[in-house]
Amino acid sequence: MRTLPPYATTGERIWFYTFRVICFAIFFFLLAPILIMIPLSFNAQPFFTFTREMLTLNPDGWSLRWYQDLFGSDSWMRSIRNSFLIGIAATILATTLGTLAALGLSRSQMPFKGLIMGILISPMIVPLIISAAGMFFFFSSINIAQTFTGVILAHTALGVPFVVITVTATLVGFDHSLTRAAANLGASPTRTFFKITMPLILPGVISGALFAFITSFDEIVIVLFVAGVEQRTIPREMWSGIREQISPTILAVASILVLVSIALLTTVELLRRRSERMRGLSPG
Amino acid sequence: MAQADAGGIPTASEHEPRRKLVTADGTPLKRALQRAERRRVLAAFGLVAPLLIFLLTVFIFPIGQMMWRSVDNPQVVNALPNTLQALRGWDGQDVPGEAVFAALHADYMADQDRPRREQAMGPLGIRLNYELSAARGAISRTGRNVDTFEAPFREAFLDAHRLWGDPALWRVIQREGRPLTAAYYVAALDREYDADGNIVQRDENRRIYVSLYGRTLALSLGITFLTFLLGFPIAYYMSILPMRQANLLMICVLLPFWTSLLVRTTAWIVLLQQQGVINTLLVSVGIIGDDGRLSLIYNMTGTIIAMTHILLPFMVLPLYSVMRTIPPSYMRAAKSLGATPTTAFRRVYFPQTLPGIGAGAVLVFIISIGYYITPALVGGQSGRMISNEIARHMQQSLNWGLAAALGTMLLVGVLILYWAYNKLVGADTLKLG
Amino acid sequence: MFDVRDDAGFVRFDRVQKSYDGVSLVVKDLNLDIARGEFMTMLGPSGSGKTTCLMMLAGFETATSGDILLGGKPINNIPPHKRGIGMVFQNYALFPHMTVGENLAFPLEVRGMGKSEREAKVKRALDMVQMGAFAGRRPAQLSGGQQQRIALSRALVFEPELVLMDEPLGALDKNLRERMQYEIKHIHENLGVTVVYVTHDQTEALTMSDKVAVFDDGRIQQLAPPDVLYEEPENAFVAGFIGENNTLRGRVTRIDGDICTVRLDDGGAEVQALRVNVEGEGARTTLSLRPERVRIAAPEEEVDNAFDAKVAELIYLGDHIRVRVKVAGNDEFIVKVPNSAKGRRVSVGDALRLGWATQDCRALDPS
Amino acid sequence: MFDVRDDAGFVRFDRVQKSYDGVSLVVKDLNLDIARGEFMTMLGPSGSGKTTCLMMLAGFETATSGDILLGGKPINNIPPHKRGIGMVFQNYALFPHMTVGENLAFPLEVRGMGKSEREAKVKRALDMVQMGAFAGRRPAQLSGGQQQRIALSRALVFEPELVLMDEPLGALDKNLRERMQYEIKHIHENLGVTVVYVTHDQTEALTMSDKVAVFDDGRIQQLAPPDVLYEEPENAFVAGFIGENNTLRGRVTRIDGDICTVRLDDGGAEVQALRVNVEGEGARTTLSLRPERVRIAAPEEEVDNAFDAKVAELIYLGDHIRVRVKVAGNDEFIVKVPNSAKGRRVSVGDALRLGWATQDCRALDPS
Amino acid sequence: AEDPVRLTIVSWGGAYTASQVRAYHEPWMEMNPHVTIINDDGSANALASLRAQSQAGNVTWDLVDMLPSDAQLACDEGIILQIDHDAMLAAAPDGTPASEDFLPGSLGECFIPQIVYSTIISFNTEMFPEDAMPQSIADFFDTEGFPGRRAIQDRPAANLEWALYADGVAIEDIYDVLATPEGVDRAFAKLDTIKDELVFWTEGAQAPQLLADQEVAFATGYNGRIFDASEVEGQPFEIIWDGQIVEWDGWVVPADGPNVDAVMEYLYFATDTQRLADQAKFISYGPARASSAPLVSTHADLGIDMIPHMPTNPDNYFSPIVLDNDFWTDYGDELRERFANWMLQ
Ligand SMILES: Nc1ncnc2c1ncn2[C@@H]1O[C@H](COP(=O)(O)OP(=O)(O)OP(=O)(O)O)[C@@H](O)[C@H]1O
Ligand SMILES: Nc1ncnc2c1ncn2[C@@H]1O[C@H](COP(=O)(O)OP(=O)(O)OP(=O)(O)O)[C@@H](O)[C@H]1O
Ligand SMILES: NCCCCNCCCN
Ligand SMILES: [Mg+2]
Ligand SMILES: [Mg+2]
Repeated sequence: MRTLPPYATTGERIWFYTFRVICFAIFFFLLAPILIMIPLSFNAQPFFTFTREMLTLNPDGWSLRWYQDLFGSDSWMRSIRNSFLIGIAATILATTLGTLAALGLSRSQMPFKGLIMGILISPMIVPLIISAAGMFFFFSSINIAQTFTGVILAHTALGVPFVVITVTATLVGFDHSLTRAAANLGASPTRTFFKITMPLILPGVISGALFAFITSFDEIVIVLFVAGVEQRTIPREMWSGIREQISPTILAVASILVLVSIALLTTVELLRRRSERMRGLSPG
Repeated sequence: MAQADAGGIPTASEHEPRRKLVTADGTPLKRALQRAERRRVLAAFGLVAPLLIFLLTVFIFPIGQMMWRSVDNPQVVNALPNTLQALRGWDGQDVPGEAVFAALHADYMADQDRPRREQAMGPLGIRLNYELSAARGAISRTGRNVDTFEAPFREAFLDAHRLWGDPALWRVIQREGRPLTAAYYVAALDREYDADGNIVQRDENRRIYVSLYGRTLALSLGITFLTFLLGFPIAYYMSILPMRQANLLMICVLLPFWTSLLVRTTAWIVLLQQQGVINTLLVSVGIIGDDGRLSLIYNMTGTIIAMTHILLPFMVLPLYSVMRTIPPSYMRAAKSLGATPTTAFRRVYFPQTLPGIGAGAVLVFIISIGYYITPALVGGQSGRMISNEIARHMQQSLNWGLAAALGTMLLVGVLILYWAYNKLVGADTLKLG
Repeated sequence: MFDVRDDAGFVRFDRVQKSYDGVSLVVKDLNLDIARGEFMTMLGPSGSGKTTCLMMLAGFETATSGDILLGGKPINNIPPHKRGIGMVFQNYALFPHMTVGENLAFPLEVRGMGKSEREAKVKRALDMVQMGAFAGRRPAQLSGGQQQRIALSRALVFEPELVLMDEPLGALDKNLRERMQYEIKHIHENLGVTVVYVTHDQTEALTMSDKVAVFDDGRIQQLAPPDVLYEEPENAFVAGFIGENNTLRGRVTRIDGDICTVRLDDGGAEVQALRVNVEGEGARTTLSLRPERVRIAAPEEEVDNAFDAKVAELIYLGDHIRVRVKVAGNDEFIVKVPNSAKGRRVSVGDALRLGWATQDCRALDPS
Repeated sequence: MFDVRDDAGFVRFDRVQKSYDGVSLVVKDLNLDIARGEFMTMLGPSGSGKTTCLMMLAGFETATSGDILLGGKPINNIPPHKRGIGMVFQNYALFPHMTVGENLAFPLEVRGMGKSEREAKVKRALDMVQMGAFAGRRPAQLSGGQQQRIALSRALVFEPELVLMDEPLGALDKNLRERMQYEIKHIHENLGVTVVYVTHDQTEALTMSDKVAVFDDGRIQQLAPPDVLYEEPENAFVAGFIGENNTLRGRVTRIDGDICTVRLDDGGAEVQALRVNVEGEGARTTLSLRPERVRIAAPEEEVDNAFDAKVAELIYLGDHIRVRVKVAGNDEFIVKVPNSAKGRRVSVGDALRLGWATQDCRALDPS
Repeated sequence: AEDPVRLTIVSWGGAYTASQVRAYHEPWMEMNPHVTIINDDGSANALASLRAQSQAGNVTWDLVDMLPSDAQLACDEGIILQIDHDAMLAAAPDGTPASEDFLPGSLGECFIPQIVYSTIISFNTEMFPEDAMPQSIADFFDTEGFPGRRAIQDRPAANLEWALYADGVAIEDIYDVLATPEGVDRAFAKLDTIKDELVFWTEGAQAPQLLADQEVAFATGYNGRIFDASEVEGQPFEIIWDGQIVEWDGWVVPADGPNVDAVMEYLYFATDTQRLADQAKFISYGPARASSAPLVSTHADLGIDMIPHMPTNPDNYFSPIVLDNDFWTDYGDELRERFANWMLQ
């Protein structure tokens, strides 16, 4: 299917190209909303439509108004800070706890594996509204609703399944004779972990951590229930933007975040290629 | 792997049936083994314990606590201890006698003596109003001048509010005068109690939840199917490309995944609304007239399009990771055996992608069945889902018991599904790329 | 299926070249005839292009230039599923979601064969490999050897005239491997199908094949029956690749008909050797000599070449003893001494007199 | 590290048992002494518990009962990283994210050795395996054989007194494998360390070891030097597992000192055999006879037993030909004919007269 | 100097909070440098949060802006403070006590109104020919005379009242009719006539958004939001004042809040005659005190006269429907279910 063989029939040839057209249409569907958002963030009007001026490329229809608005707004700046603070804290917690747990789960001696795995990935399975409601009541009752602690703990819980799943998957392919070799060569378990296991499962840990981070970074339901005004995150600020006050500032934020994502994803891909080269695997 | 011939080679246990059970020094083998392995078990458990404890506290317990609210029913018991006592033995048909009203008065007076924060009549009114319209008005308006009532109280109460003369209110008080209730589940299933205490269907124009569950289910299934329809070709396409190119395309999948849900939803509003990009494009190309603009948003169509877009990566990632691991030799083998490319695909390739389809479908289905934000923004009315209703009861109508009952039912449904999936396919096939 | 009877060139590769990347040729100039009913093995080191040739024949890769003919007809434009060639893959490629019976029925089903006929054929094919009782199992429930048999019978069940096998025994352990070699060979003899077999195990190639094509570097280095290959290798690569081999390097000083005289690089001794592949007097050459053709302390008149040697090491191998000796400046010279002889045993440090016949020492291309 | 000098029992397994699941024993009753400096090989079929024994010795598995002693001291409660035992893993277990030099420095680093000393030792260890130039490479940039050498020198660099190797050559191809066997053996001889070596390849066990323990079913079947094992197997399992072996089954009719007479099940012929492991007259027995001890057409007076046989198949193996014959009702009887003899060749269908010495035919337990 | 105080004040966000900040918070913080006011826009879900905070014994809010119906609920539950109006609130400049100065019926047991706002129907003028602009609620229900889609809020309040009003029920009879099953059926039947054209909105900002995007021709909405969009942002919106639904909006003080005394001081200031009049400089809601009305002047930024934009301006206040909170307290649950069911059909 990668190239057309010489014996392909006419039908096969047509399908070969149709299939590619279909695929690119689907990729376009995936990207369209993102592509549309960036020009719109330069709208001079406070609404989410292309104005006539924009379409006729009249410079008056375009402006940096929403970018100025963003960088001039205390609440936006605070929400950006909060998002990173909460996201990073939750990611560190989720990654630490999740990686440890995945290590334990991957040991053959671990009892009740199925049950425990079920509990560990439950935050991914339970509908968000239910998690949010439960945490709302519970956090209120222990005085951590509307605190950073509360939001961070909640987001940690949501991020944990991703770390557990990716690290467990990485450990499936992990060669346990390496840790044995390290022990055999005289390294204590701690040393073995930091010098051998950790560097080798790092790709899995990082990808789990990225998932955990993005989960927190994009999370709104829990924030709506659990966070107070001091803990407003970017999505929460956007939520106000969409529902409570009309402002394409969110498009400006989103455009910036998309650029950051592209940079991040590209970096990850480059890192992956580098690590493959390092391990001598041919870059495929 | 099971040894092939079941009958042939005698197994070791047939040779030495007795010695299997004890070690050389006579300790039972199982116990000796446990002793030898205990330290490792503890070490493994020690690694899992911090997270387990964390989740049990921060996640599992709160959800249990929330589910408890769906049966917790303290309001009537707290507010009307004497009345409930007096109501024992009431036949449930006529308005109760003076004894009950005297008890009611006593309960009111006792309540007014309590500090304001502990007064129970307010919550009682709210609770009773869930079961019977205007009950809260009856409780609170009566409360404003109950201290002026003189015995006999029956007449005074009947004057204060018409509902005191309605046996329906008394039946509700009697029925809900227990610390646990099924009433929220009854309501969540669009049922109610009739005059004889039987559970019957609600009046047709007050039924909401069952059909909403049905619609949520249908919508989730539809979205799952659509993500499969769109996800399968591109996952397959990426899986046959060399790594480098596949990873570039993967960025196209991950980029929307990484872009805020709210932003993507907004972008769909921009694209789909009547004056939006798509309609405008269609009009300018001449496919539709200016007055025939399509309604693509604020209805079910909008919900489906936006959610399909948002959830598509959850289908693509597991599919892709499964497809990558299917060696090309299977398709080749099928062709060498005489199968046309179509037959080979259908009979040999496709069945092997089933674990990926299963993982993706379960992820997408579970996420979409609990979806809340996108339907709230672009769903209009026909695109709303059960979670929106739960959120409304959580935050607006403040009927937390009903929200908990609706949520519990949703959760149980999801857990059953997950359990079935785990049985059939195995949860460890869940992969995230 | 292929009516043109051309038994000698049933399969023919005609000046076939193949490049994957448009830069380098993986198959360089392949000309090969395989007769109907023959068991033909492609043997060669990893990366020498064996699988590529098989894939071109099966239709999964296209030749960059040249023709492949089957029964006299070019097959470049026939898609794989219409070639009717059976194939056993290295990892078996049994369909994991089908039972053994379904796997075997698959080729019959896609040919539109009726159910009862299908079942009869499947049963016969399974019985042929003694797996009749396993029709209901899934591939994952079988051991490696059992999977191998199923793969074999699946490739045969639709009665192709040509069967390709790509290192079918590569994943099996030694005992099982030997048993399977035996079985494949017997099936080939009973059914009379043409087999193209790929392996990089020389023992396997020697024991099973009618003819062996030794591949290296995208070319056939020698194409011959096993005994010819072993006893009369045409170049140093083949001599070194097949069987154990003592190598002596030197320069040809004189050529005398079939016989040439070679002065060895180490020590300068002169050796008489059979002239096989030397350019002429003064050319460099590699002498090849099988360890078992070297005789210890044979009467001088019985051997053409005789040298003094010193035993460096003895390696006990049960049925024989490998004796490593230092001779003519070469201390990797191996002599095999059978363990059956009751006679005297050699020990490390012993001085020996070794000899061999000129016929057994072949002067080949320099390597 | 272990000061108690107890050279005979440097490593001792004392009534060791092991179960993974609490239901069945994988190691049943292991008693084994390994002397200091010995090269001891554990040989046995897959699943016989070899790796398990090694893992218990290295500390990665705990014995379910019994004691393991090193230098006279029980080590059950010493964690693996304090045992100071070197180990070469089957897949080498080189750390992929470290260079070769870092891999070798690792054990020295965790022992807190200074940088300059470390470097000197690493260099020496690499030179020992002729890999001095590769210190800067990563494992993935090395070939299998090179990785193997690195694994070996990493296990030796911290100068352990005991080195364990679990099928270290399992993944290598035949030529490389033989070269590495050679190198390991030489390093052992030069350094004088104690080696416990695991393999399921009998040739490897025979060529390398001072002593071989043949494992089967969780027990040691025979513990002996290689030549004793091959030439004097104590039971049918060992005879069948080591080397090629002809098996004849029958019943003992008479015992006469060391010699017994056996009536064969097929055909009823009587054979004289060496009494090794038979219970008494009337008992069933398995006769074991090496193919290379069978002589074709030897003068009657030179052999004790002589039979008529018919050639069923010839298998060409380069240096010898395996001849499968039908003799005394057994048609899996193998005779090896060296390929060096210029003399006459046999062909399928030939009638032969076979003979062997009573001493070469061992009467063992029934199997 | 006094100890620093942080007051968390919860309101509706957007232009409305902005008007409170400029009219009340900024002057107060200027006069009391030790006070910092933090704005939370959680009013939409305030009752839920307040109840949860109160049940947890951890009240973090100092002052909350809510609707009177929610305030009544919270008051019944005892989670907000009862207010002694004359003791806690400033008298009018002419000395009229607070309980008499606030518009009749607006003060609650626990509730101090600031504004009277109205829910109105507005339309995008670009979507109608200039000579045929809609004028009345009846026009809103006339899909033939005034084609185009209509956005209404996804709750029964206001919509049912308008349906009966458009169906010919006199304004003073609306709630009596709605209390009968026949009346409810009648209201829904009327709504059915425009159902095919309906789009539903949830939050206040969506209505002007839908109008601006020309997603709909009409939208119900809060008059302040529509004012902001049309006057400040220049959108071509016009308001139909016929049948405007009038309601109060005001403050409640959570019981056990962290700074009850400081809040009371603030409240005394923020609800006096001048402050309420000042708020109207920033948003077109009418002040809840009679004594403030004459002080309403021009918009602070645009300089336009605010009087014509006030819902209470007699030119606009010709057929108001005053929202009956008692009615909605008693029948709300049932009617919401009926409405939800109707939307789903
Ligand atoms: N699909 C491909 N794309 C690019 N190069 C390829 C491809 N398949 C094989 N090659 C290259 O072609 C050469 C020959 O490969 P081939 O698989 O035919 O060797 P082989 O003789 O079968 O080796 P082995 O014994 O290892 O299976 C190798 O150098 C290999 O790297
Ligand atoms: N971790 C384990 N858990 C349970 N059973 C095991 C485990 N490891 C090995 N076994 C079982 O113990 C038996 C002996 O295994 P062991 O690995 O010691 O065999 P081996 O002799 O090394 O075989 P091989 O030559 O295949 O490596 C086998 O039946 C195996 O299935
Ligand atoms: N859901 C009730 C909305 C109340 C609106 N309050 C008025 C302020 C809006 N700016
Ligand atoms: Mg190959
Ligand atoms: Mg092993």
